[in-house]
Amino acid sequence: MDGASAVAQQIPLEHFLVLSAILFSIGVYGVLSRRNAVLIIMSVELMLNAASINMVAFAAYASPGAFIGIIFAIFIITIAAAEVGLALAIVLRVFRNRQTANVDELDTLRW
Amino acid sequence: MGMTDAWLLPLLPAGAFVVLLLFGPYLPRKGDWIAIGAMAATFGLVFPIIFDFTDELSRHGAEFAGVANSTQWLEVPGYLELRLGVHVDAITIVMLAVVTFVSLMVQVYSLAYMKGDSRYGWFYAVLSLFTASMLALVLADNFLLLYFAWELVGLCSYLLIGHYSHLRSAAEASKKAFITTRLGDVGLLIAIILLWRDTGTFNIQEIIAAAQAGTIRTEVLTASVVLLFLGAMGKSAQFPFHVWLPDAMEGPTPVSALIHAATMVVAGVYLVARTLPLFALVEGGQELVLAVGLLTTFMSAGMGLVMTDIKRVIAYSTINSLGLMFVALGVGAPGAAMLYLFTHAFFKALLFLGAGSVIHATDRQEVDQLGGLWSKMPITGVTFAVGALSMAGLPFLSGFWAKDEILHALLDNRGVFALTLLTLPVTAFYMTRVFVLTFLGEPKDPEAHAHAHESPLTMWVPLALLAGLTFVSGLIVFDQVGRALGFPGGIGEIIYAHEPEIFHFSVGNAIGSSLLVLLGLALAWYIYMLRPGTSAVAVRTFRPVYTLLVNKFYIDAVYQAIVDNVVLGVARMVAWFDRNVVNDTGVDGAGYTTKFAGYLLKYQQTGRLPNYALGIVVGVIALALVAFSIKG
Amino acid sequence: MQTGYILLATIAVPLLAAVALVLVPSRYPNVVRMIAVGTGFVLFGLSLYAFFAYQVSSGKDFQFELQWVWIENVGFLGDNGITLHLGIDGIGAPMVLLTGIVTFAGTLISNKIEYRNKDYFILLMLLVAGVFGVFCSLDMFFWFFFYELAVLPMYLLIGVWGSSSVFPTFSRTKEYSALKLTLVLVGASVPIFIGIFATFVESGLGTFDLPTLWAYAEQGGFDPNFQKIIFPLFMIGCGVLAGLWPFHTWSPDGHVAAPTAVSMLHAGVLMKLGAFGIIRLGMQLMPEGAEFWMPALITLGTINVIYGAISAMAQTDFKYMVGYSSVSHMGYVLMGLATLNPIGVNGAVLQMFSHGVMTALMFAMVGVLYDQAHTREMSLFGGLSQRMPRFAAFFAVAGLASLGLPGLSGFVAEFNVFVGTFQTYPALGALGVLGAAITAVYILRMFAVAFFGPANPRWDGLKDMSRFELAGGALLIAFILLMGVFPSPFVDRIAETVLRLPSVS
Amino acid sequence: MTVAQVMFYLIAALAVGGALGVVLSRNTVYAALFLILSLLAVAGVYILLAQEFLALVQVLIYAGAVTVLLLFALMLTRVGDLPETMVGAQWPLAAAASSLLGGLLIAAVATSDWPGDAQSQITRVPFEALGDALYRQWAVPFEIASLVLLVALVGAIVLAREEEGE
Amino acid sequence: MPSELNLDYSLLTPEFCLAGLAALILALDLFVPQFKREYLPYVTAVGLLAIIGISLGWVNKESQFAGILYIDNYTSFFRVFFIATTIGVVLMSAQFVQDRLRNPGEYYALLVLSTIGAIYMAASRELLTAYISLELLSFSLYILVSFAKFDERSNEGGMKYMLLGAFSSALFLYGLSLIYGSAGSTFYVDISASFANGTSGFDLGVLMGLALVLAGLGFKVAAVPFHMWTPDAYEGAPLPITAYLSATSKAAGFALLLRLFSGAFMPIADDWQWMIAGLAAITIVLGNLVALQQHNIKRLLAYSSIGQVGYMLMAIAALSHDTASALLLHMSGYVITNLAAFTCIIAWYNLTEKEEIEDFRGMAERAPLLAAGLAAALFSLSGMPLFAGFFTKFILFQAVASEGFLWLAIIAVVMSFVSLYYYLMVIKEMYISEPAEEGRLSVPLLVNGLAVLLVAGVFYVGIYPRHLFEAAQEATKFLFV
Repeated sequence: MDGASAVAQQIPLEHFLVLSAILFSIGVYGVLSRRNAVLIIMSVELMLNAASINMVAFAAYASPGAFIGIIFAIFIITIAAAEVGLALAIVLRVFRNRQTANVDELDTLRW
Repeated sequence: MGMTDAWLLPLLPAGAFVVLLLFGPYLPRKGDWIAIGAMAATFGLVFPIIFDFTDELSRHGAEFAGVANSTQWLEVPGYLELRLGVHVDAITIVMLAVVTFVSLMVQVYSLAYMKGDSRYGWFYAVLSLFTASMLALVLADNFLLLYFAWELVGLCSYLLIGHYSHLRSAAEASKKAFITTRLGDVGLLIAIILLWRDTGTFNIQEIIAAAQAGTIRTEVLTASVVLLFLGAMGKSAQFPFHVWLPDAMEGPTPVSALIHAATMVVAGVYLVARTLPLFALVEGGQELVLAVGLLTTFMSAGMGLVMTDIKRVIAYSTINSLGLMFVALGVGAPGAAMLYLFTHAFFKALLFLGAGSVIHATDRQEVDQLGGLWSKMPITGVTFAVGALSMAGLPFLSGFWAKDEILHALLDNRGVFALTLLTLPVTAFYMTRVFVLTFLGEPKDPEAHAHAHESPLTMWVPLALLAGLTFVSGLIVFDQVGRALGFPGGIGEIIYAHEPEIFHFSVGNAIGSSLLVLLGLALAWYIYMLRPGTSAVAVRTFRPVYTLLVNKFYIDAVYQAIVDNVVLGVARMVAWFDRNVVNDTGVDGAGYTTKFAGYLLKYQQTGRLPNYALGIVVGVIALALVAFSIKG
Repeated sequence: MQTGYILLATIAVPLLAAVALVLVPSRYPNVVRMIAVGTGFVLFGLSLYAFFAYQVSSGKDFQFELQWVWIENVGFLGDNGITLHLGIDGIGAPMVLLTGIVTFAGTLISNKIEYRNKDYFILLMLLVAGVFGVFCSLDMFFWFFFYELAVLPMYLLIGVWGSSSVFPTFSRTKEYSALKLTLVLVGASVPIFIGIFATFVESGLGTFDLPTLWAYAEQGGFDPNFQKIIFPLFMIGCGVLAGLWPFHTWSPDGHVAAPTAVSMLHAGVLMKLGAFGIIRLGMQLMPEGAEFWMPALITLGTINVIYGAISAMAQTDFKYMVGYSSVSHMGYVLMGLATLNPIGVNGAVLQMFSHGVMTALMFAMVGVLYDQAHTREMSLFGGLSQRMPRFAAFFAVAGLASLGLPGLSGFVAEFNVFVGTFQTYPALGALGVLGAAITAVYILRMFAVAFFGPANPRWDGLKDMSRFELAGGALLIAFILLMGVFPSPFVDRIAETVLRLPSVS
Repeated sequence: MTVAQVMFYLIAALAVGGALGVVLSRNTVYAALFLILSLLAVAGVYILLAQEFLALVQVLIYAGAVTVLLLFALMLTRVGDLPETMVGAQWPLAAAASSLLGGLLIAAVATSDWPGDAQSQITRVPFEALGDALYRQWAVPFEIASLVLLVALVGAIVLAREEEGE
Repeated sequence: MPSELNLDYSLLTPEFCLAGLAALILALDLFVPQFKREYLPYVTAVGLLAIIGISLGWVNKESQFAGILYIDNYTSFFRVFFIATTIGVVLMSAQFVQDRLRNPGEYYALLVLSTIGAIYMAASRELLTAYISLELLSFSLYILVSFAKFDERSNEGGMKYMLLGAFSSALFLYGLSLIYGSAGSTFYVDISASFANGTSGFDLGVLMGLALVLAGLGFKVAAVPFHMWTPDAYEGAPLPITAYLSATSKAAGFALLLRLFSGAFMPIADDWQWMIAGLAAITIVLGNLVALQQHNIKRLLAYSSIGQVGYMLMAIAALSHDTASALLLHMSGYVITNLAAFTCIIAWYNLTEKEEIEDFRGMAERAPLLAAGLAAALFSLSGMPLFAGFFTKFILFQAVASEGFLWLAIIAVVMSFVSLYYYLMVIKEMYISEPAEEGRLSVPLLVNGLAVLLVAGVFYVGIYPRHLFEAAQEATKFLFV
């Protein structure tokens, strides 16, 4: 029996899920607490990773052939990359006009 | 032309009214001839009806209840039917005669009196309308039509009192008249509906029958009788509704003669006479009438003493007479009441027209500006004297016979009898007073006296006719006269079919009352003719009484105060409440509350991205927590 | 001949007129006026025809019926889900006539409107279409549709062409009044809306067709408790439009602020929609509910009568007085309905017509005065009857009608209401009669102050009514007299239908 | 304690630690480096789960490209070196909320029984199967993804490009 | 996941055409130097019109691509719907873009591309595809919102929208992963099957997943409390994009919601119905109440749109065939109305550079037709008869009530009455207040035409909605197979 199957016996699915949950909530904390837009994006990346860990874990443990999760994860990574690129552009645009990347200084639009 | 065709009578003047209203301005002489023509025709048509009635009477005898003829007006099938119809019986006949004749006289009289008035045509139009409504009123076989006409005569009175609308006083007087009577009408209308509720009909005769059959619950009957009487009090200016009548003198004098002496104001008497059986059925019904009548008689007599406006004096005398009629009704002598009504119509109209002629000639109506007109306007003087004396009850003028009938009816009610006797000299006193001050003595206003002149033909002829009637109309109490006129069983039968009443003359009464009358006359003659100035002394000696009387027992003042402070005060309070509480607090308040909620809520939009993100997370957590708490 | 196209026309003509007006360039105000008056006349003709061609005791529940399927068998809608179902019964007929009369009179009176009269008439036509629609439609959806349509134009009509009034102690701007009127009336439609939902769901018939629902109701389809919950929704909702106390305050302010013709239509006709709704949705759909709630309604109605009359007594402004008198007179309608006996309900419907014509006349006359004098303060006037005799006479007729003078429409109606009320609640009936007396007080007070007495030289310039105003007024007076003297054409139609109403006995 | 378990906990520790570093470090650049660490750890997780291909992608794109991009962003948006507070005013709330959320998630995933639990065998996905699926059944999402990238590209150019007047 | 795959790419022709069109626009903009850029919008519009024609070819056909995309009437409905919306937005952008924005080519290309995303959100019956399509739409919108490069408000709006969007899509994704985990598949069919036969022993994981999915989609359609980006993005974005946000992005969100919840989550309806009902309730209330306090027309419409979202969410809460069709009906009416409103507002803005409500003073005097159009639109939004709003609201609320959510319907009715107030405030400025300055403004014929057309649409839906209603009914039939 090879290592892969061993993993299945030795580490229950829940472990991976809990890990992802922790990563996810750390990411959430980052988004809620960070001021710098770029750092917020990083935190979002953490959340995305958490999501894909879930996907992959489920895919790995689910019935054979159902590897949609893997594909999902691939797509997530793609989207994440695109997202970062786009976000970067917008952050730069804001920075050019406002000389700041701190989101809580952008509150001219309110009420 | 029989009794069943009586419905034609009101239509003639009504037609005249419509024609005058629409085309009056374009007609020669503003169309007064149409009005008078219609009136004359109506008057003419009354006779065939009277004769038809007497034939029927002779055929059926005293029990003849009259003839009715009606047509449907509107109907809620199975629930409510309103009919318009006429019912001709004795009372009707009397009223017909009075109304048509006096109307005719007044309209003729007005030809000269109202000459050159800016709303001459309008005046005749309304007069016609009034006559029409008055005829409808007396012909009505059911309460609905009666109320209908009742309100219309009120309207006409309102319009005619306010005829000189450019005078503030006239405007106020007309308003006062309408509203005061209207208050009484509230009672009348409620009474009508209450009676309908228990009997299912508006027909007067049927209701009386039902009442006598006892199908009406007592409390309902009592209530409706009292309310009915309220209506009568309002129209007939009985205390406490009497205040409007003196003010009504703001109207043209012919109007005062027709409406506020001869016809409309006696509608109350007529109504009570019609429904007397109901009063009889009710515990204390008649006593109520009696009390009110008596009280009114006294107060009006008192006030009549001190008034200086010639028309007002006559007005109070009218109230006085009306009170007397109610007294008669109160003791269950409708015959006497109707007789008095009949005669009173003539001599009171005469008095007013006479006063009118004086005013026409002098433009004065304060007695202390008049005087010494006897020489200037003899006809007016004489006729006025006749009227005054008849009012005073001097033998053997019509007023005397009628009054005597009433006294006789009171015989078995000593207290009332005595009290009534007391008023006789007073009445005689102020009638004499007003006559003396107007026609005799020195002219107090030479200028007015100078251009005073006898009134033209169209004015004095009616005076003469009425004076004549004032002499004779009383005589019909004698059976012989009645028979001579073709009435079997004397006029009494006519006057009230349900109690064939024969004239009874007790010399004692006659002499006693006449003496009292003469006393009054003499006193007045002494004070105002022989010792002018004594009146001033009298005034000084009885200062408090005098002030009380001059101020009409302060009743008007009190009413005014109530209206100004209580009624309008309440109204203003309600209006304030409506504006500030209901609207500004209730309606607007709701609006502002909503807006304020929005104001509070809008601050969730801080503009800070982290807050937004937090909002999202909180949303998720909330959903999850609730979900867990439900599921887990 | 009877055809539903008559009724359809009453709705379509004003709508088409509105479209036509849109197309007329606003630089031809006279063309606009011609179209408007023409439309008014046509509508008057149509409604007159509809009224007199309506056959009494034809055995049919509805005449001039017309049913066009609008949407059916889609989603939750079953057969005849939503149909343009038109038809009038003995209650609808006089209401249609009333609308015709007031519309015609209104267009005549509005002839002198100068400012953007095109837009004005477009909105007015929408209003008219809505009103006709409500009176004619036998489908809950369209009933509500037209009901809202009738409220829709009010805001602009009042806001743009209205007039503000300033008093020493307070003032009411036209914007405020317009906003209040619109919001209150639309707010009032909320409970109706809810009631309609509930009714539709409860019946489960998948149709908004009223006759169907009525039939269902008559077989006791609606559970009494359900009715007890739903009826007040209709009662309040419609009641507000009928000026039900304490939701009446939109009415005086709104009517005062509105331009003349709009006041005429609104006080004269729209307030009737409310009462009409109470009959159609309330009494006919929810008989038991009606039974249960009527004591409340009749009490409120009586409060309306007295409260309105007393408030009117305190007013010094012509239009406010008329406005509050409307509140008071609508009270009679509510009382009559609440008696639930044929006489009372009959009286209520009569009063709807009578008050419609009479109050329209009053508002018209106030308008005549205001347009020249630019003030409505009674005490500033005096002796008007000498300056403007015709005006005074017309106003007097209206006033006398409103104080219930026999021979004018008011008496017939109020008499029926009183008789009906006395059958059920004598005490309240007595209060109602008293209300009539109070009416006399304020009406006569107004006459005495403004029309009689010495003429105030300040108003020497006032001119009597113009031809158009005269025509409009005369039209209204004609019907006041017709109903006052010869009421049976109305009563026959109304009574027949009233006797058929499920909740009335 | 088997090798696999040891490895898992090690990797998990790294991932979590890195993540904490990302959200807590006072220095933005460190934060980025921590992110790399965390991402690599996640790649490790994929390897544990026998998804080597995915791990590869993760390392190349994420740990490589994306973080570099982020570093660029950081550099470009730096205002001098004045030490600014990195943490927003609401961080206590944030901590509370995120930990609550985390708690809920953990509770949820831990308590519920996943269909995968039954498995004793991890499905190892062969590359060719993956590729086949990706280009046949999942062609549409694939194409849409390409459009997404196109959009991002266009957008980035449009927004970031220096206009004349800047 | 079906055994044999149907990979008939012809099913996707309209979207290929859209992509092609986008490429064409970019190419024209880049490589054809002498091409006049003011023609771009018209080219785009014509192209889109053609594509509508093409996509009509699939009406009443039912087919699916690889079990992922379903080309049924629902899809066809939304193809037409979204493309038509885009046409409207493109046309109303023409003037605005020319005057105020750079890079028109990219602008229109992005609009077209985003349309593809919107369509596939409606078409896909598979989570991954749905998610990607959603991202396609979102990305385009992030860019478009911040398209006014030198307008700080635009930047700020874009930034907030972008970051929150990323955040919420992460939440969404995590939710999806949980759903996938417990259902073992991302195909709606399989999910609903597994939920139905309870193979996923139902558990908190799914609830958590639902909550997160709702957060993600709630963000997309701007449901309270996930709505906060809306007013800022609306105010920041260039006006036509605000219109686009209020129309397509919302509609797409609901299209996805409908597909997902009817197709996948129906078996566990009682777990999410009350969630959505609650969201709907607070959304309706908050949206309409806060709108009372707005002074900027864009923010006003933002909050009013939040209110509208609340109404539409009711339909999801009471999900059934009837409510679904009612939802589509109301959405169509709402979008047409909103486009009409924005056409007039944009035209006014082009003429006056003003977008505060009080700046609409005397619009009726200066630009009567625009004023009339805007008034009609606002009355329609407030649910007045003759206009679309009345009928669609009536049907929607009635449908919800019929499904046993009377209390929701009541809230909706009450608040939609409240909404009348703030619409009236705008109408007041236009018609009653005195104009700030005199003089008629001349409105381009095209704009007038567009306004008239859209208002006509509003009237059509309001007066004879039968066909639209039946179409919606047809479209939603396939949700519940």
